[in-house]
Amino acid sequence: MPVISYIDAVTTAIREEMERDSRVFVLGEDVGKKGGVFKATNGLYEQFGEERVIDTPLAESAIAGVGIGAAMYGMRPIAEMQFADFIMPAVNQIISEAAKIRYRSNNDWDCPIVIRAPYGGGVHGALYHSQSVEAIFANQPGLKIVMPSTPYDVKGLLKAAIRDNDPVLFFEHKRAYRLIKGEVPNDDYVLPIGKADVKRQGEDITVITYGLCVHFALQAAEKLASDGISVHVLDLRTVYPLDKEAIIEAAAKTGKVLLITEDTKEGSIISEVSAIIAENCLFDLDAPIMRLAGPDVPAMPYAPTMEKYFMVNPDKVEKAMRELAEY
Amino acid sequence: MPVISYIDAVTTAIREEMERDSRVFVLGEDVGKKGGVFKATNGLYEQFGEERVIDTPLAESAIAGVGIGAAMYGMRPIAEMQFADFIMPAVNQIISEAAKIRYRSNNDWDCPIVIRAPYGGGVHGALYHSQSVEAIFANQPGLKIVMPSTPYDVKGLLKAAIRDNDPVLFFEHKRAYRLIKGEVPNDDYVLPIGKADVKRQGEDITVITYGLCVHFALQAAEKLASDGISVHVLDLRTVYPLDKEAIIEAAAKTGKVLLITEDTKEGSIISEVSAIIAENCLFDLDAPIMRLAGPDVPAMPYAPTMEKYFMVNPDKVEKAMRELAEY
Amino acid sequence: MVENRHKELGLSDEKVLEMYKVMLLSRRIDERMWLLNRSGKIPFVVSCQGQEAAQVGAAFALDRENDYILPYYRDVGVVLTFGMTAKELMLSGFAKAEDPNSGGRQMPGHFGQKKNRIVTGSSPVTTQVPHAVGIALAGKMEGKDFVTFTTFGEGSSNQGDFHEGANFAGVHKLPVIFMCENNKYAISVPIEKQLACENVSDRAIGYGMPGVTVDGNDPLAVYRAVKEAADRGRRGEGPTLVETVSYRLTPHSSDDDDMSYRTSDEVAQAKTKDAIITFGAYLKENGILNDDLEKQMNDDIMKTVNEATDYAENAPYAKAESLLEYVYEK
Amino acid sequence: MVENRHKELGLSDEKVLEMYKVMLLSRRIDERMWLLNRSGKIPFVVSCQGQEAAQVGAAFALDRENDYILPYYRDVGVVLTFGMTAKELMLSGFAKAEDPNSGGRQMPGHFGQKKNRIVTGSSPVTTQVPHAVGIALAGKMEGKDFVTFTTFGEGSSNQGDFHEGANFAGVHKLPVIFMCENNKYAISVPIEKQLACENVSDRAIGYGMPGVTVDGNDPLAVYRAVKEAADRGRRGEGPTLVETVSYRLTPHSSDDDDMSYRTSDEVAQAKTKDAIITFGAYLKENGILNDDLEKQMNDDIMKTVNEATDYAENAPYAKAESLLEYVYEK
Ligand SMILES: Cc1ncc(C[n+]2csc(CCOP(=O)(O)OP(=O)(O)O)c2C)c(N)n1
Ligand SMILES: Cc1ncc(C[n+]2csc(CCOP(=O)(O)OP(=O)(O)O)c2C)c(N)n1
Ligand SMILES: [Mg+2]
Ligand SMILES: [Mg+2]
Repeated sequence: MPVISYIDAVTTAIREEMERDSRVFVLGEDVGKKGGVFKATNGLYEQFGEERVIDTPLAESAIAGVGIGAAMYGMRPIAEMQFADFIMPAVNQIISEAAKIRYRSNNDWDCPIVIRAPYGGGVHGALYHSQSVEAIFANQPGLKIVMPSTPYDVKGLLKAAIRDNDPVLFFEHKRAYRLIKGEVPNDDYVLPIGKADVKRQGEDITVITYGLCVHFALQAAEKLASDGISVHVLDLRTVYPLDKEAIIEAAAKTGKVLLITEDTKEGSIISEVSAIIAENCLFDLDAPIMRLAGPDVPAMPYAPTMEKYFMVNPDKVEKAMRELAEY
Repeated sequence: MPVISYIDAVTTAIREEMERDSRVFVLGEDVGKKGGVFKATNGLYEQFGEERVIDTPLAESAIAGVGIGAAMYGMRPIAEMQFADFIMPAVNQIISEAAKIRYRSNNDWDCPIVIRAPYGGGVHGALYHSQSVEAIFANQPGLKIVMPSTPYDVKGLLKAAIRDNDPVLFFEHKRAYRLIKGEVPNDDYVLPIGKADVKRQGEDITVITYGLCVHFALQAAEKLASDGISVHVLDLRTVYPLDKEAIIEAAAKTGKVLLITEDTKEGSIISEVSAIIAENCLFDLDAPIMRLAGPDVPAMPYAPTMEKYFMVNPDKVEKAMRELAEY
Repeated sequence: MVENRHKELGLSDEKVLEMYKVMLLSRRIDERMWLLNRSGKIPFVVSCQGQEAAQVGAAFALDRENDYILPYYRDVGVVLTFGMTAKELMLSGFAKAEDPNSGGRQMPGHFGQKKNRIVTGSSPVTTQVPHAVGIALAGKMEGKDFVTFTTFGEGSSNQGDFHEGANFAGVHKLPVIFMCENNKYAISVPIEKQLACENVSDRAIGYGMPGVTVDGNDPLAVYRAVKEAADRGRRGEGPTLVETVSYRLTPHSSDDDDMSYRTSDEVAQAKTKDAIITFGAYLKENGILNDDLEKQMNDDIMKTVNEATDYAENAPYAKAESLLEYVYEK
Repeated sequence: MVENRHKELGLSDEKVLEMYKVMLLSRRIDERMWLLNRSGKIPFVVSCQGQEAAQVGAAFALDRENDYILPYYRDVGVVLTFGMTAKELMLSGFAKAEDPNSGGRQMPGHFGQKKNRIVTGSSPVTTQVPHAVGIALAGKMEGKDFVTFTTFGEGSSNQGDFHEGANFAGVHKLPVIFMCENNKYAISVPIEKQLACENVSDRAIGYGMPGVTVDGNDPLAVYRAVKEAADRGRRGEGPTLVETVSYRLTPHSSDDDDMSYRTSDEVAQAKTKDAIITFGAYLKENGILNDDLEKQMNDDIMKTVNEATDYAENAPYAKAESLLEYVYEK
């Protein structure tokens, strides 16, 4: 199987879906001629033309809103927000509109849009090019939020998102774009939205996380393995709505749970994961539910000293894992 | 002490602060001549004139953004969002701007704005005049979110919010406006933002909630008391950042915890409350952490059948309490 | 006899009579809604009164079999023209399960009916503007020749979504008609406190599109403006901004008391220009309407409204648990 | 000798020479930032090159002791005029603790310095526009006579916040100067794909304010337009929209490769109009600048830039744990 990068998996998924279905199109800032500021849409403008790979005016609410209109008509828009941080002007369109179209029309209309955005830090992006924004949306029924960790998952889940008949927010970790490579079949395949994935089987402690932190957890698990500590790693993949069954199963399996997010801690995705566990399998637990996250500051600073302090990394993950294992 | 309604406490707090400090002013849609669609700013236009009680154009991002500008200059704006549901266009100004001004300027600038909005259901408001929106913001360090339950708390906390040197979102339950009355001193007093409040002491089970649900919990507690079940009720009052100590203390006290919100369940305020408990006092628990919330649907419908089904009410609260007590 | 102004627009006598009938039906439905509200039978009304001429004039200028419409909450006249029935509107007023707009999930005035290309709407104002642009974009991509029509109030033209949507349509030369129903108030806030420009249509040049302001009490003037805009759109010449100026004859909604911010004199003054009267007079002066016909028309309409009311009042609500449905595709 | 155009504007020879010096300092700082970036010493640059004339011309037309400014990320010329120093800009480029803008928390180009009334800015474009309006509103409430000046790109003028902010200022007749630095591109997207109007200033009428378009390579033309706008504002006549047209001479930022969407010919063509050259020539032709003075000026500037670079490079970063500070007031 070919090994490709995380970002190439994004491009491949979009290209294949555009080839497969003429209703699929891309819109966003600089997605056309330039191929995106990260090059996620590289080559699509040349292949599909400016009518299907649209460089829009600089206005996120319109990017989302025009996409939503097209989706209601029956198209399959893929809207790009240049950075997840810049999705904020589009919140009204996403929460008031996309999320509620099927529901408010009693199933008469639907809104099959995908909104992609690069998120996450560790790239000297400072306060406004580093944020994790999923928690803002992860309380809005009607939305699905996908945050894949591997190129394989990216391709399968992005295709699933494009074919999904409901709105999907698809957040891609920008540091993973070129850092993370993996085997990706050339074939067409989709992966189920809403299902978490066990990325490593283990017996002693359970780590539940998503995105780039999955890799930190797997690296740390490898280290702990040589000390005889066996780590179970569950990758949420879809962070809203959560895969409750998989979470309960993974937590109950070892009775010791570490939850990890790169986002700031209070009110994050892992808070809900914790609540699900505390509600459903409390008596299976042998330790408090531990959380490792960014500090509760508005966003990560630019200076390398402070950025590094903010970011979750393999060392912090390893330390937390060992602490939990010893509990 | 005079007994006044929840909404009169809002008006009183604003009026007194405007009398006290000439930098305090009000801006929003219909807040002036009409005195607000709920009459929360009734009489202020007459008393303070159109320069300090400003009927703005219909544009929430400008209401927030102009307020933020004035706040950075040194004024004390109180911006009204006509309904919490209509705060969405202002999310960028609130999250990208208000929340981050002190932090990003390394304490050179600050943003003492209050953004008020009526939230909550049970008033035939349908999908877009009933929502609880706090979870959208309750993951953004730099913001404080206050959601009082009683007229006494309204007055003390709104005054504190106006005097606070950081941005405060102040959400008022619109059904509480005229339904809830209580004693409110004529004097000037402030209550501490960030502190939860024990609304009833009890020994058998702990209920942690906020807003209108506090009253449902107190009503139900009264009923249970006659059956010899003693309920401890903690009113969060500030839902972000949460009062961790008070939560841990209240949960540990009885070992049986019921969390209640009117909001949809997944990703709500009570998820974080649960995570705090599961992280800090898991072994004090004698029962799973129970959550009572709205169903995970986009928002509550208009038809009375469906609206009623959606809403938390004293009966549902009582039922959940009894279940927990018997656990 | 006054000048016959509809012939030159290509409108037959039957057509203008039909227009009048829809205007009247809109008014009577709205009046009924108020009665139902004041007698405690329905919780909420938001009115079309004073804007029927603009709504019906515009909707008649569109292709009712092909064009897409994204009406705002006052557009009873628009949706009736596009095929929604009095009964359906009443079902919505009563929030009953059969309401085609939302099955009783949304307040009245939140229109949507796919079979008639009435695109589902929400409460936050002006979000429909970019949607209209997106539908037009989709149509262009698919080589269709429909136009897309959307409306909003003058206060709402201050929302960012109006600006962003209009600009997108201008840049991509999309066949969208943006119609601002300027009724001089946004709830209590008069137009001088909403906009500093003379006409809302002054904004069009900033999006590279023509902008026109017409008398919203004159259905023929509105018809002409919207017809021209639709023709432009179909010719591939892009969007148009049409502003119709009239007056909101009722309070903002059943929750509003307009006497706290305007005078009854001002309202009475505006009522002298009510298109239900003035267009009726025009039809009579042109010999198209007479007292008998008018009475007959009114009787028919009242029968329709009564039947619709009875049906809707007796129709069942959606089951409580049904609120769990349609969050996502099943 | 060419016509002396600055006298009639009330600008002395010293003043225009000072303007030129600030333009040149801006350019040299920017060039140094690119060198530092390309040699791996700083992670990011976003440039003022091509816009110095507009920035300095505008800033000189303001009252540097009283007016408030809300610059956007390219406004090196504006903030230098308002009192920020080369050293401070370099500290920001190197993200060092002493950076007065943010203590190294924000990327360079995110200006803010309270003592000079430079209002803290963020990355999401155009959010500063309503802030400028709010500051002007506050000034009006307090009876002050300062004006508020804010800038943004032409692409950014498509954001809702531009529309909402401009409209608010128009309705309340606030002394705000909205200056659009039109450099023909928004990253890779050329102006034709951003706006359908001929000039960004065409939007002014929609907000009831005057709009003017001036040559952004001519600091005197910009000075005149902004001076008039400031005077209007101080006279209580409300806001103005000024558009300065020039060209972005560098890639969008150090992360961009502009050759993927425009030609080097086009850039070379634009460079012939570079104000650093043309305004220098104007000064020479008017006998205000000569080769000696120019050399001296350049040497002074390079010394300033070198010292600033050395200082900033050697300055300490903020302590890691300090990131926990200033979330809320202590
Ligand atoms: C985003 C948003 N903010 C506030 C409201 C509340 N609201 C409903 S209608 C209205 C006034 C609308 O005025 P206008 O646009 O002139 O339309 P009209 O009602 O006069 O037809 C307001 C403020 C809303 N629905 N959406
Ligand atoms: C809300 C938002 N969306 C996207 C971006 C990313 N971005 C930064 S600059 C820019 C282009 C700005 O173009 P223009 O307004 O013309 O200013 P210029 O850079 O040309 O001076 C974009 C898209 C952003 N900063 N903010
Ligand atoms: Mg109006
Ligand atoms: Mg530009």
